[in-house]
Amino acid sequence: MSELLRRHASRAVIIALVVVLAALPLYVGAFWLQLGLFVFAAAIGAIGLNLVTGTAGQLSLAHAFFLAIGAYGYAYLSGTATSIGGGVVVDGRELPPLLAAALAVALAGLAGLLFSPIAGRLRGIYLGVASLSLVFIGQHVLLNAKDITGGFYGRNAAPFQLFGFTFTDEDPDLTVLGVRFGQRERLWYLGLVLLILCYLFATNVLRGRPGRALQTIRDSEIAAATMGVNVRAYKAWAFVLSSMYAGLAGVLVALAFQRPVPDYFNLTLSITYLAMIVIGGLGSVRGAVIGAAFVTALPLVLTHYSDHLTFLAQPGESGVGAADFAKYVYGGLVIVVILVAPGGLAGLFGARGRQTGVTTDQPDPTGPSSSVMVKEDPL
Amino acid sequence: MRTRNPYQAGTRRTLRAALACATVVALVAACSTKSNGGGSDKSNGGIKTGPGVTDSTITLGVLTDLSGVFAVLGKTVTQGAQLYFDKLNKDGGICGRQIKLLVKDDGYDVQKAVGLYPDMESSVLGMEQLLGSPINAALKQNIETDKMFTIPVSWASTILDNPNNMIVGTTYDLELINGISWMVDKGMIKRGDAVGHIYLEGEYGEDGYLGSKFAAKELGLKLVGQKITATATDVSTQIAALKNQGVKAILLTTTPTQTASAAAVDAATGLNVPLLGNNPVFVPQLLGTAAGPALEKLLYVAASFEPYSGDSAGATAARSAFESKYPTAVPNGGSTWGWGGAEAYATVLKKACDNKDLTRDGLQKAFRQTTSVDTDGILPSLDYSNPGDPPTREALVSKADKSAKGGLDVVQPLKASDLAKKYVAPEHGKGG
Amino acid sequence: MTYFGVLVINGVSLGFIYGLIALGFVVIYKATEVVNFAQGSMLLLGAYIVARTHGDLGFAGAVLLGVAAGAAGALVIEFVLVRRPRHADPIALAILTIGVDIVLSTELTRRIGQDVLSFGDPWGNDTVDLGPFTVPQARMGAMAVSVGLVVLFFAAFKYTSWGVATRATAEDSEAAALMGIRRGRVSMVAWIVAGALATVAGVFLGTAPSPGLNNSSNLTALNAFPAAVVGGLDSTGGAVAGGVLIGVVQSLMDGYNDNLSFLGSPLGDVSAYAVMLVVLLWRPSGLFGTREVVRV
Amino acid sequence: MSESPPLSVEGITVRFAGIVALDNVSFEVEPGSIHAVIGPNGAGKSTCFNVLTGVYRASAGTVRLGDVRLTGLRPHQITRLGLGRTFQNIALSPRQSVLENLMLARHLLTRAGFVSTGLRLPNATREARRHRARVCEIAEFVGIAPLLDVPAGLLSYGDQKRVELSRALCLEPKVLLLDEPVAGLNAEESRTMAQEILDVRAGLGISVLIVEHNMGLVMGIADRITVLDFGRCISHGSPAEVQRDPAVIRAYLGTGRGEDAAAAAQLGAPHGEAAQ
Repeated sequence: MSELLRRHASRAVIIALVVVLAALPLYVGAFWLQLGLFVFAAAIGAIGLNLVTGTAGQLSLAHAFFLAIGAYGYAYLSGTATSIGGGVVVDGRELPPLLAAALAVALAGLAGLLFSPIAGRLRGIYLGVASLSLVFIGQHVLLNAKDITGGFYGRNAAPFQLFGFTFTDEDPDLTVLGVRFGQRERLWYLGLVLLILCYLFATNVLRGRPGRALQTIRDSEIAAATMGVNVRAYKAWAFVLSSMYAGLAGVLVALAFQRPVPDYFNLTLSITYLAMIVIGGLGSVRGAVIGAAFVTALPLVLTHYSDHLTFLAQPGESGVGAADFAKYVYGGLVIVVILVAPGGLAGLFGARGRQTGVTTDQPDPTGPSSSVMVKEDPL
Repeated sequence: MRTRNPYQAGTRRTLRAALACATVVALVAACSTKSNGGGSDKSNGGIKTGPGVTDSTITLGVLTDLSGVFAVLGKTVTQGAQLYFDKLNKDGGICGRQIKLLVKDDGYDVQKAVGLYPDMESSVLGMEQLLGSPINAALKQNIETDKMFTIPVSWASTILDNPNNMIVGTTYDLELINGISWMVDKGMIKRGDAVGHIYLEGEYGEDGYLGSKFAAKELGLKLVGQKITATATDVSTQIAALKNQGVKAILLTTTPTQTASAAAVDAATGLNVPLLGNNPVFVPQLLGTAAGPALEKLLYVAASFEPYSGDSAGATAARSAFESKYPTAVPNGGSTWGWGGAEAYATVLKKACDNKDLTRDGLQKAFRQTTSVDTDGILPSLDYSNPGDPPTREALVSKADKSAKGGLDVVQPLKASDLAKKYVAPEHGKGG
Repeated sequence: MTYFGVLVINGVSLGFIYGLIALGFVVIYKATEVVNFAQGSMLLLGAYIVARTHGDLGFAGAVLLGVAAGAAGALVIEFVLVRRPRHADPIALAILTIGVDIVLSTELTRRIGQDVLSFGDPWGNDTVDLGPFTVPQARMGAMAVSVGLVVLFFAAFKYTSWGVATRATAEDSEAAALMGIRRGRVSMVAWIVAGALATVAGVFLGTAPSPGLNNSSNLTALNAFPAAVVGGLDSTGGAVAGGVLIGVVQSLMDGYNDNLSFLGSPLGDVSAYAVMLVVLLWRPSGLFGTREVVRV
Repeated sequence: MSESPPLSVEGITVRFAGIVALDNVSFEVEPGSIHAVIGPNGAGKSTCFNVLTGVYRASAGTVRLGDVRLTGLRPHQITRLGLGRTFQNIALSPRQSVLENLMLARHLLTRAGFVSTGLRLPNATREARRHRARVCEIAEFVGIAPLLDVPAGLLSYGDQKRVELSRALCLEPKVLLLDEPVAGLNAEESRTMAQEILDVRAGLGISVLIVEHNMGLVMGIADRITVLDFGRCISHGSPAEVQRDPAVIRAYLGTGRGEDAAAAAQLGAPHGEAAQ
């Protein structure tokens, strides 16, 4: 019965958290709302990366690329043709924002699908390194396809609209319980709702038939294939789903930035996402959210309070500043988590069992393995 | 309980939870304390004041890079600005108010900058510094919505289309146009010559390329462009390509490391053509590397503000303030420019004070009334009355020189070439 | 044709440096199945030490110290981090090295700041004339030293007990363990070798025609990834061949970018990754790599 | 209860990098029979299994289930046609519960995809419930029902072997392939396992193909035996026939390995010792 109790307790915690998150815009200022929006976007992206890397065991360093497709896909599809400076005119499709967002997510999924022949053929670390190339190719395209992306200078993303309600400061003016709801408040709720939906979807997938297949692929591709899983197809679907999550995160990033710029979608972003899911706990949806919140908020919050954190170098002083310190912390945490706490932060907060990730420090329960050379990839 | 079905946890419970949530939110919200109007205008002693302005202080924002790739530039520019405001505050400040800088470090990280901006937005009157083109691009919408009067630390002509931006100096394209004109005047290149241009991917290089393309067309030069990424440290392939085209001079809008590599290869391969870079192409540390002698021999830098070693009254004041505050620091032109930029910002603030309107709208109005910012010779006189136009078309040329403080020595004082006067900025007339 | 020759020579000389870094990846991969994403910061560490000490120790002394430091740094990573979770998945360990890279590169780039650190090397900006081509002495040195190191490495790999042990471990680590080969020692030596190779590569990346080491020199190590993968992650010869191939491709793509303007520009960096993708599609284990070992 | 089709192996040859692992091996598993493949270490038994299930590709020869050709198909396609297997070195997902491990085997019998699972559409939920019931039935049958909620990695070796057996049964196979089902088990556990195999055949009427080292078990439960040595088929027949075949005894004694020699000694042991 303690299992049942635990489940109830954790459900209560989640509900309480959602209540607090829903009430926050009534209390906190622009900084925290903006931060929250970044966290929601990152959490959605991290859940996606976790599906492919944490659950299915396929290392992907391409996440920044899929985010970029979401962000620019949205900006392009919802945008209008405008001159953005330097003699560059960006094109646009002027689609309704909701449709543009949906298509941008689909586009990211399609990109994942196009990559899947490679993903399906490569194993382990080869896949990780191959996925690296998407980030570089993506950067090249973002900087060169100027009439779509605006080049280095980026392009505006149209404000989001849902059935005539715009997510901007006005139109319509909105005051809730004495608090004026501007763009950041409205986007906060959009982000929160999307995150909850994405969270539930991922949890359901992992508990169900596709989730079992993916987890078994991670543990042993041959066992999965022998149990009837079409390994190649499932790896491909994992990439598609993961990149759709990244695409949605990209759309939110575009809305949060109002103007996505290529600089953001670089290798560092991919690595940051990897750090999120490792720190949160590989394979755990909750862990992805916790890790995303931690990694996203840490540098901003440290900078926010840097006046009070006397151990940090103040702006202009030499020494370790807030930004560097945040990197030490999350780089260090990646190391520590893999060495001593494979469950990540989620593991420390009580999730366990199926949710722990690809790493294991205990003796391998499957016993010794024999290896054989295979002339041809059988799967 | 073994076969308990987690799937039956069901819709009903979720619904109930949602309902509970809604109730609690409503209850909690009833005692909300969030204040609105951090950004609202007030009137005080006959002076209208905006966010960041109290009876005794005016707070300005500095969102810069103190830990990323442009940390050194961000740091010295901030130091220069702070030194200027220290002096101004000692002389009584503006409108009887002391100028305070609220400095935040974004580490040249776009997301961090976008995340930190709202942290400053409600507590500053304007942005005294916003470093980095990607960051300026990403925050463009915010700056416009909030009417945030801003000095961008970037000299790309693309930034001119934001009416809230105060470019201090001229733009990259004009720097190069002036520099190329100077080279022609000096007989280093002549009509019909091939000229190479190694330029960075991104606003700095590509804006410079706009200028060199214009100059080449007007002056009858054959321009050979070579675009590179910021992380390349070895430009021998690009120099080889230019050598192959028989160039007589090479223009550089590159990182300082690449500048040094270009000079080294230029000299080592026996090409030995002059190099003309502009503005952030150089740091004095380069002269200590193996490329030092080649740089001293070949490199000229065009910019619209005096280098650290400048001998104008403004540059001298900036230098002596810097040296007494930071006696051991390696100096560079950043602090001189930071000083001049702060002075330009102060000029607008003073005008707004005269108008008795220290709000963001007031600042905006004062900005457009500012037709001649005088920085005691650090910069040419700056005229902001024509939105979309650069405030000046003048630039100076200096030469890499180990004996000069800050590594650069002026060889051609501030001047607008005929070509520069003729040039139409791509954003002309759009900033209104 | 001369122009083509210049581009190829530039590419080859840069490619050998990539090859040195890639060789480090491969050695570690063969011994431990770990892909070391921290190779870039190991490079920065060793080269940083050389740059900071050459004034006191002279170039040769500083290089010796730097190589020792690079090797020691690698050893620390190996000892403290990688060796402990012996049963952990290689992918988890690769992620772990990413964590190491974040910490190490943050600290080193912070220390380097905007400086351009030179090494006080004997070549300076001097050049050598090879027929119609002018090549910086430092690059000739880089090629000579790289070739020397690669030959030395292959000899060691072929004839020393460590080399035999490493090859045996790569073939079948359990069988090797049963035969009395100490995996710990194999892995230790591999990391030391990789750290030393990275340092040497770092020094050559900062000598002419580059003006010195700066805060983004470690990013060049990223080019060694395509090099190692194109050659095959478990092929030592492939690493060097891959390095040269990537170097030449980059140089040619940059040099003939004008004729390929429809692909956008610059093409150097992106072409390395494009080549890697194409090679992987054709041969999933690289040009010279053995096909994956499947565990049942 | 439908009669399972015969599984016929004809002239299978497998070469790895010049080594011939299987050389022209042929045998047939008759419907409803228990068929064992035995042989000294390295004889090619596991390779044989891996060819049957599509993990390895044969250089020559064909495998048929009834009229359907299996050679050339990918593993999940072969599983779909009715072959279910266990692994010599247990291949359960250690961090998933036993129930989840068993549910995996229902993969081909269920349809819920990413969308219907993620949205928890009624058909997906219903399907999961229905199959969970059947999985529990099978677990009950094998006697591992009390372990369903335990992560597989935490079970004892013997229990893991039984979960492997259950998982293969959850595939609802027409032919069950068991790769060394009693390797590593103690005498008591081996006896239980042998009984379970007999129960499976009796209860489900499916054919069983076993690779096993334990002669006692093989002689006790197998109807037919195929003996491999150095990748070649050296003997066929009933347990009694095989036991009498001098080629078989020579093969076992010739290896000089302790366990093979022990097996050779067991060849002479009375029938059914292990199955008692």
